[in-house]
Amino acid sequence: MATDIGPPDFRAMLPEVIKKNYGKWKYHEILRPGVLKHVSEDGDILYTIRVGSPRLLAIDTVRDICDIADKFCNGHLRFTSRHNIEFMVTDESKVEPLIQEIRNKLGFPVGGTGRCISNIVHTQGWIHCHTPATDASGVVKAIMDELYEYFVEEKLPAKLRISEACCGNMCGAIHCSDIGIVGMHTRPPSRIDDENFLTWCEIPTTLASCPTAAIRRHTTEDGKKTVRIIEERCMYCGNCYTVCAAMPIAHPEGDGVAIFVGGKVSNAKTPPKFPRLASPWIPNNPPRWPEVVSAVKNIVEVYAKHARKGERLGDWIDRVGWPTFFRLTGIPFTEKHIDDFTGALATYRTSTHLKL
Amino acid sequence: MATDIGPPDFRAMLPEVIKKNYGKWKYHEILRPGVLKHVSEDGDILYTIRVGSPRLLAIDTVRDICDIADKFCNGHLRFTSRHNIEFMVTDESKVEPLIQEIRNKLGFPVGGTGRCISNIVHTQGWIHCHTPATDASGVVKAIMDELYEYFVEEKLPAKLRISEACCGNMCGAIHCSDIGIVGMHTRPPSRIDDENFLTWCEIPTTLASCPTAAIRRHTTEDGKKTVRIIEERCMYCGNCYTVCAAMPIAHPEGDGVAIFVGGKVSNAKTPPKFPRLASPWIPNNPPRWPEVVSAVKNIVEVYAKHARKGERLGDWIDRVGWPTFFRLTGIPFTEKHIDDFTGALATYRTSTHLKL
Amino acid sequence: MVEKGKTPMLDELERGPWPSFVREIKRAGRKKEAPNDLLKQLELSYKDKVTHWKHGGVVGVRGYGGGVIGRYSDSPEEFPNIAAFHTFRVNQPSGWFYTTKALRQICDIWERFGSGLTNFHGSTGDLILLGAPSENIQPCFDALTEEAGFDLGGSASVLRTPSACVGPARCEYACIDTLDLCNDITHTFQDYIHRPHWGYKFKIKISGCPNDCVAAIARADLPIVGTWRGALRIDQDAVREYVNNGFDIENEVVRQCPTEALEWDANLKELRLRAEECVRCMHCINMMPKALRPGVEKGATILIGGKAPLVKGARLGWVLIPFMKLEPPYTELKDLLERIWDWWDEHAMTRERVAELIERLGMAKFLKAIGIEPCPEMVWQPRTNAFIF
Amino acid sequence: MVEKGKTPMLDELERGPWPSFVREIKRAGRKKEAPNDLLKQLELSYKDKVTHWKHGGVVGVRGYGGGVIGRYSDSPEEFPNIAAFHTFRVNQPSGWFYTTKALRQICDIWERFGSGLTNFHGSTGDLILLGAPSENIQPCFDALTEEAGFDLGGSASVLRTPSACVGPARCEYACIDTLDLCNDITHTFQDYIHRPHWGYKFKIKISGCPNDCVAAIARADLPIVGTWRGALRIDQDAVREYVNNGFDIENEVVRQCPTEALEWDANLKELRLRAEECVRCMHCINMMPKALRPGVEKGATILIGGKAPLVKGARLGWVLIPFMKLEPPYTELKDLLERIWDWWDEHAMTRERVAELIERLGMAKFLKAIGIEPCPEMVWQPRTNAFIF
Ligand code: SRM
Ligand code: SRM
Ligand code: SRM
Ligand code: SRM
Ligand code: SF4
Ligand code: SF4
Ligand code: SF4
Ligand code: SF4
Ligand code: SF4
Ligand code: SF4
Ligand code: SF4
Ligand code: SF4
Repeated sequence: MATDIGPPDFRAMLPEVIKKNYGKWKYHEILRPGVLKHVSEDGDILYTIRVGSPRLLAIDTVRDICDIADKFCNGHLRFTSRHNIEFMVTDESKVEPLIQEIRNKLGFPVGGTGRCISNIVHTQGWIHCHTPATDASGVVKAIMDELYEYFVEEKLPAKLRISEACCGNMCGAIHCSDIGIVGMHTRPPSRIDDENFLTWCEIPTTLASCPTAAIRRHTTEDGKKTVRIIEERCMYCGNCYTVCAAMPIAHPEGDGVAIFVGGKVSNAKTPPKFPRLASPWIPNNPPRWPEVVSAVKNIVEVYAKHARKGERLGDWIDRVGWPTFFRLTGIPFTEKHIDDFTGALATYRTSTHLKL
Repeated sequence: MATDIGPPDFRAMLPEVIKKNYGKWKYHEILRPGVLKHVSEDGDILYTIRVGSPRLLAIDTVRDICDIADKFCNGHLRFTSRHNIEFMVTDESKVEPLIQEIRNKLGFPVGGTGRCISNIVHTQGWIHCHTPATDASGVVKAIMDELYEYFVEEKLPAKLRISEACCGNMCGAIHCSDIGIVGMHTRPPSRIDDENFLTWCEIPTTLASCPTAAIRRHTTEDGKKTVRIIEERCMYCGNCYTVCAAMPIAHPEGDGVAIFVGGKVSNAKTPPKFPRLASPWIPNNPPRWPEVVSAVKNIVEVYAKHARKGERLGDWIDRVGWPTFFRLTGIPFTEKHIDDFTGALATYRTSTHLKL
Repeated sequence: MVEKGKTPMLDELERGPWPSFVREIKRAGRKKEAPNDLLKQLELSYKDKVTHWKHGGVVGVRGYGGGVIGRYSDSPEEFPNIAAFHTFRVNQPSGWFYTTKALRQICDIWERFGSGLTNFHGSTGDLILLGAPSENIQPCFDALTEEAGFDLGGSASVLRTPSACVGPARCEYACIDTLDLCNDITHTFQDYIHRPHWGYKFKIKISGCPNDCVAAIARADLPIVGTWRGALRIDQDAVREYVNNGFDIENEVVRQCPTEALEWDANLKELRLRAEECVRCMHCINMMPKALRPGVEKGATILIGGKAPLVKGARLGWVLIPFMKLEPPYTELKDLLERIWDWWDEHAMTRERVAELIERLGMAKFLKAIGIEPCPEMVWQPRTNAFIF
Repeated sequence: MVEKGKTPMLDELERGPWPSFVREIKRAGRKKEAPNDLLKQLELSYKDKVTHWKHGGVVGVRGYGGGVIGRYSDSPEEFPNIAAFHTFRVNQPSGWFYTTKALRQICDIWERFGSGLTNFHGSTGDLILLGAPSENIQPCFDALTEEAGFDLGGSASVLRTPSACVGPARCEYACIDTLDLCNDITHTFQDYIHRPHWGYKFKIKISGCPNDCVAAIARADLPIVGTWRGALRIDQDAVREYVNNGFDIENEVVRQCPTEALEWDANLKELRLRAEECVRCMHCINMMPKALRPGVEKGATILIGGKAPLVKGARLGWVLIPFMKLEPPYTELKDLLERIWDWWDEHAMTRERVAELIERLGMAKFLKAIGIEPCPEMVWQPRTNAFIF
């Protein structure tokens, strides 16, 4: 039995042209959406074709992908940090046939570079997780169907990164995206399984898991040690359920998604920033989550119309101000938008700089 | 006995020209440091001479001031929000003689307008308060003697407002000044007067006064109820002493001042902001506090040399970055500069935007 | 008078170009003994590096719960003339305007009853009469009100003396009548100023425009800052005059506008304003007062919660009402104040300022209690976290 | 295979231009039964609007404490083929480069032991093999390591699988060898990845430049972001070419530089850099990759503390070391990591990420413990409060 062998050395996976020009790339161009051209100091050229992927792939699809890479790319390929597929060729004349082959064999779109919407980073949802407040793949599919044009065409002022996480754990790292969609519970985990409590959970860990100290010890009439929720303190974060299976929080009517906007990760021009709340709660409406889709689309379209060239969504909003964002999108501003968590203070406007 | 008559109506105090042009001023000019010219819509003109004041005035000096106002200003005058004196005349030919008279009779300087250092807002200190960690008037006098030229001449990129408060209560509202000097205790209030404790203080109020919960109940061997300090928790804020006289905190060697820089109040260009820590502690060294004076002077001079025209101290530092500020002033950066109070999180640099 | 050389450290502070407070104390010491003892006690403080005043001490005038700060020396034997040395906070007239007649009256009264030392003014804005013995408190107060027509300002857990910038009296930027408003609310709420109704202090300061010359946003629980709606006014001829005189409008104004609301058309020699982008920061107006002025629809932004650091850290005021018209009798504002005070009084712990209470109970609760709808102008940005109750 | 019409809601998601995960599940369902049960259970979730997976469940391979996520259906009778449906986190090669040979090997193994469903990739970066019954876990692992040469990544309270951007393999901006560094530390710290040594997870991500294409600053306890010292490099001829081709250098570059470090001399047709003002934001380089490049003295900024929101709110990484040279064998970095882990391990409560611990005990303590001197680059600004311990 082999253990601790670690991943295979990436060097074994690199195409020849990359081995040769490793660390010697000089510049790149985006020839068109999904097609990058990198030129090395030695004058070598590499064309990269970026292909949208559902991330969840059947192995037979992976084999189809391999077939294409074998045919065009000497048996090499890569995936991106946003789960797209990248095929790389050195010969410009292969670019077009390669794209055709992708279209015919996979039916996956080419795009996602530059001022496009790239793939939506997302998580497991109802496909494989125990804590989701919404699905991931379904929401993503519904949104990308609607925003497809923005993946295959450069129609935006700047890149727009959408992420989705099916619960507050935020595995999708939505917490720095231009648009973040996050599953939200809105009911306290009050259906406590007193029978199994002590078998499944530790009381101290469970108490400690709650950021608002909403969980207190309780002994049932028949003497079982368990816990109860102080409901008005609960902010439905679900952290208790993560550590204690006896406290289910999912609720068919209470679960839904919130939308956050204007985050970014790169340091380009402005520092990274968190997205901020646009819509506090939209109900789950499978299979196509129409309210979520249209809320996202509305934001994208308002942004596309009003921002300056090169301006990320959050930079645009920060420049024109949140009152303008709410006015242009028509999203109602409520007391839920006013922060009341630990950093709330820094969000209150301490200036008369106002558009009146 | 008359009570609740309220202050006299300000209208009774206004010079004629102001009554006539009330709300009808059109524009102003600064003719030279300390001399303002206001022009009304009707073409009336008002000259204002601003005069630096020690704030602490003997009534005979107030009478001298009145003499001048009687001679030149029809018996009217005002004081500013920074405790300067303002004489107002309508006749340009009176400006020069008025200034002469001020010089001769009062010996007070004319200046403080525009891109000057104005009067230092300050507090009681050892002259009249029970909680100071430093004096006020003495520190102010020492600094203004040294920075005198900046009051009488417009030598700075923009206005510079210095304030001094003799303890953390910050009566001088130093908490938004370009340069704020604040009295700092650095010893816990451990010399507790157990004898008088219950006579002078309430235990619950005293416990509640401590922001860091550093005070705990204690009973002396002879059964007296009092309190004790958990010294490593104390941040020397002095709030306990404010509510409980039995907990003196002042200490000849431990007391001193801290210097904060880069605050502002106006919304002009940038929003108001708090000043930030430059020097955590400088000892009290009466009567001239030489270390404090030279620290302040250094900051003023570095600012004067490097900032752009019209740029307030804090706006300059925020533009060039705090690392540059520390480099140019030569002030050492220590762990004390890194915030660890409730808003600390927002101060950590969450970007690779760095000058390297 | 204190002999030269008896207070060597303070004597040193008579030197130098800036007016000397020591000279003032000595001058007052020519007529009274208290200033001389004060100087000697202060010299001792300079030597010991600690204050020689005892903690607190309640003194006052009949019918009032504040307005006088009690103060006792910790060395009464050594400094008998300042054994008790209480100060009056005399409520200044709006904008700190005086006739010499009024000032002389005050001086005369203070010569009769007090040390002859004053502060023009205290940091809250009161005229401070510095140091009187206990027995003189009531007669001095009686003289102030009956002879001079002055009343006391606030101290302790009351509405503190409101203050206002010079405003329409001498400033072309004033968007509200700061002086009248200050005078009106001071008179309206005398009872709150003179008698503690609440668990802690409450301060109101009024600035006529966003330059905020009384530092309201930093120092008042309820900062009132004049502003306007709609476009600021541009006198294009006057703009051209600035430019013709060599003023660098592009760099000093256009590029400095925080929201890029301005454009200088160098060909047409016209300054163009995208009014909907302007955030009323005053910068362009400050730079070209002859050419630019606030718009015509005037009012104020009402903020809430400015205060000094203790105990939870300093607070700048937060926008509560982006725009309120403010005209006599200021009913909307006064109603708002009463609603705020009611809620604060009902919920606050002792020594809890309104900002601290709002933070503890939540902005949403506060807004609901005082009947104000949330709006995005209240915040720099909406919440970043998903912890929505 | 699931019959059309039996899963009407999911069938709907086969339509539309974006690739359909439903089609993928159905495709896998042609060879295996698990995907078909998965689809049916998912349809039930779409109807019920809740998940049908049970909480947790510990499964694993011999000698490891993580790498496999246990998962059980809450309706095993109804969906027997996914009664147990565990996933593998397979450690990807640095930069997600593959040969088709390696991929086919993995596919073949997964066809033997698992559902035939995968994620390329998981959000941490692992290659995810989605769904295998308990009895296949060990043999599948054995095949992965022995036949394909792949190992597992991290799960539970371990060092999670590090990841890195494409870096020098295909990006001209790379200031460090992201792929080698990622590979090196992954191999160096295998033990920490495979066996829980701590109370919670720790993540490392590596981006070659401040564009941060693996979102390290948001998602890693230790973000490593390539950068440079000294001036960025300018090829003036190439700049001129951009400009000659109509590129609006003034508006798109010069005015967008966050620190006004650039100036375009329209006469000399030269781009001037005030190098000491540049904060390495990448903007100008991003806009003109043919003309501008990072400087020659390369290294990385090391940050600390990025994480997702639970429990105290999301954190972006904080600057810990403004500039560190990073060359094999990366000893300085590895020593730093060990010091951080030691301190964290010693002081953290269960499920306390390093950021939360630093906040609880204070940055000063942390810096002292790991032997790093405070510097102003660590903060946006010094403290505003006077509450200095
Ligand atoms: C392939 C990939 C790295 C990888 O190792 O997989 C990559 C590759 C490149 N990135 Fe990136 N970035 C990749 C994820 C990211 C991410 C992370 C993410 O999206 O989760 C970011 C941070 C996003 C954010 O700020 O929220 C990112 C922020 C950038 C930026 C900064 C853009 C900005 O305006 O903020 C640039 C510069 C640019 O676009 O000019 C950049 C530039 C580039 C360049 C041009 C670098 C180069 O010279 O090769 C590459 C092609 C860009 C393109 O797609 O237009 N890359 N890039 C990732 C592709 C993801 C995808 O499939 O869409
Ligand atoms: C007289 C006074 C009001 C009063 O009711 O007493 C006053 C009067 C004027 N202020 Fe002020 N300001 C006065 C305190 C303030 C304060 C409060 C303070 O310093 O504590 C501020 C906020 C300071 C801060 O931000 O920290 C203040 C921020 C301004 C500004 C904004 C300047 C900036 O760049 O931030 C202007 C605009 C300007 O200077 O162009 C202004 C402008 C003016 C003008 C030009 C308004 C006018 O048209 O008359 C007045 C003469 C200015 C001068 O002195 O150069 N006034 N002004 C105060 C004089 C204090 C003194 O004796 O020095
Ligand atoms: C006289 C004055 C200082 C001066 O020399 O000008 C002053 C003096 C005192 N202040 Fe003050 N404060 C004075 C304006 C202020 C200001 C400025 C303002 O009002 O604009 C502030 C900051 C603004 C604010 O209120 O937040 C201020 C914040 C405090 C605090 C801290 C309050 C807080 O919530 O943080 C205290 C402590 C307390 O009230 O317990 C305090 C307490 C005190 C006491 C009563 C001492 C005490 O601990 O009880 C001082 C009496 C000194 C004495 O013996 O004369 N003083 N105090 C100012 C009042 C004069 C006047 O009426 O015009
Ligand atoms: C599979 C994956 C989502 C995906 O579909 O890609 C995932 C899935 C789970 N994550 Fe995650 N996390 C995944 C990447 C992340 C990321 C992103 C990253 O690593 O870049 C984050 C945010 C970054 C971070 O760590 O801060 C993330 C933050 C969490 C958290 C919150 C941790 C926190 O401190 O806030 C939890 C809760 C926990 O650990 O108790 C969590 C817990 C979980 C659990 C184990 C559920 C739980 O409550 O125990 C999920 C298992 C689902 C399943 O059954 O398969 N997952 N998780 C990702 C791992 C795949 C991989 O190895 O490549
Ligand atoms: S975000 Fe939540 S529900 Fe989704 S995979 Fe992660 S832990 Fe599971
Ligand atoms: S959901 Fe969150 S807030 Fe509510 S009880 Fe559980 S841990 Fe506490
Ligand atoms: S700042 Fe402190 S010491 Fe100074 S007057 Fe105010 S309360 Fe007294
Ligand atoms: S000085 Fe401040 S921190 Fe120290 S015991 Fe007193 S109240 Fe607490
Ligand atoms: S606040 Fe505005 S209106 Fe008042 S004096 Fe200052 S500049 Fe004039
Ligand atoms: S007031 Fe300020 S924001 Fe408005 S146009 Fe002038 S400079 Fe711009
Ligand atoms: S982070 Fe920088 S070096 Fe890495 S791929 Fe992105 S742009 Fe290139
Ligand atoms: S990298 Fe950024 S900060 Fe540096 S010169 Fe270019 S645009 Fe300016």
